Amino acid sequence: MTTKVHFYSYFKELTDCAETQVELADGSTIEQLYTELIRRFPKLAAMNHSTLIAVGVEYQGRSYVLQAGDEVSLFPPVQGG
Amino acid sequence: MTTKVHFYSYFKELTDCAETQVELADGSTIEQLYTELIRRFPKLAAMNHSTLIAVGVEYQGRSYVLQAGDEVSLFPPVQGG
Amino acid sequence: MKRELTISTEVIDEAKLVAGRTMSQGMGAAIYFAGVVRAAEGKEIIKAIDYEAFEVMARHQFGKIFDDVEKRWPIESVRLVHRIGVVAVNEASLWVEVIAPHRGEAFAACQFIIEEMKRVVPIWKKPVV
Amino acid sequence: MKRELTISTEVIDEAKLVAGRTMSQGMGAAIYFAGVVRAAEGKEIIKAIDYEAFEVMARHQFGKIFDDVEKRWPIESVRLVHRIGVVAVNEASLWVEVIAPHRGEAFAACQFIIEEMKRVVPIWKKPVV
Repeated sequence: MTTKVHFYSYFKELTDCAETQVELADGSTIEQLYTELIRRFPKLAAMNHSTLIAVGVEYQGRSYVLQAGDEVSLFPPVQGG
Repeated sequence: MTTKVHFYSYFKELTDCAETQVELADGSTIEQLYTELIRRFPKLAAMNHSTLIAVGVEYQGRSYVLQAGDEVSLFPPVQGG
Repeated sequence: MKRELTISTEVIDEAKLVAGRTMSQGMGAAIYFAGVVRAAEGKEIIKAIDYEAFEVMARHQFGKIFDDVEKRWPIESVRLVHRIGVVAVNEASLWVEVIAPHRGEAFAACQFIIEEMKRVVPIWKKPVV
Repeated sequence: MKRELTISTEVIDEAKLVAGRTMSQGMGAAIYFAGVVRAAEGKEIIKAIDYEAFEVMARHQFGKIFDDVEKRWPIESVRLVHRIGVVAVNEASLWVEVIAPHRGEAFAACQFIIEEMKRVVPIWKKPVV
């Protein structure tokens, strides 16, 4: 299963990347995706506790099981206003 | 001592009067003025607990001792906005 | 703290007031409250409210409220307009602007001004049926 | 509840937005909040803030906040404008209007919208020095 991942705000600078794709076994969770992303982009590791994760337009927790076609977004705390 | 008294809002209708003058002994309090006003305008009596009293532009209590030249205003609870 | 108080029979031109805002570069929040005459006062349907003010005392009491605001919060500016005379349904009788560094104090000060006004400023309403 | 959400790079014309207000005859309170870019972010002096949004998610999350507002308070209308891109110091990045029968619910809903926005709506700031 291929999962598309988007980065926002300074996560794009940490990863030098706005968008990437990760190959995962069916039934993988966001936690597993996140582990792979940290391997690929080690600077994300320091942000572990302040990383927000959405699937599509909804926030999801680390135990969420990814479905085919899910687009995942990773970003730091929001700051609108 | 002559004290000028102003009425506002529906107190003008209760008294049929916007302004009156009361002759009082020197050293009289607002309480004494109020007693005289109720004698003159009996409909004010029913408003006793919701009457606000100002001397000039400041609120004053019933024990305030009136000075020569004081102008007193009586009115119901305020309702700005 | 800058303060501007208007008590007037003229229609409150909110758009013009907003367009005339000045705000220094340290300020981050502007709050506006417009109080508008409603068609129903209790169960009665009304056409307007006739506002009466004991104006010299109203100005003095507003001044004391603004003094309190200045003591409590780092507000840069308050502008307040209260209309008197007949104000038709759907027209504003009260307009308040508070400018502050942050929204917390702007909201707090704006609500304080309105609550205090309703407690001490000698202005009264009479429904016009 | 009427709702109008704008996320745009254009300057927020507050006077025009206020002039375009519609309000039914049962409504007595209109609250406005304008969030304005300050010259100092922390100790740094800045020229502007560059706002980035994950727009489709931002619209969805604002929609959920408006749903919550509608459940909690008898609000007639919410209009919200968030500017994105480079917003200069002294310009508004956020504008919120809440129209309600009384001021209590208008103030409460307006503050709730801003607090929830700062918690869940994916918009980020980057200072421009």
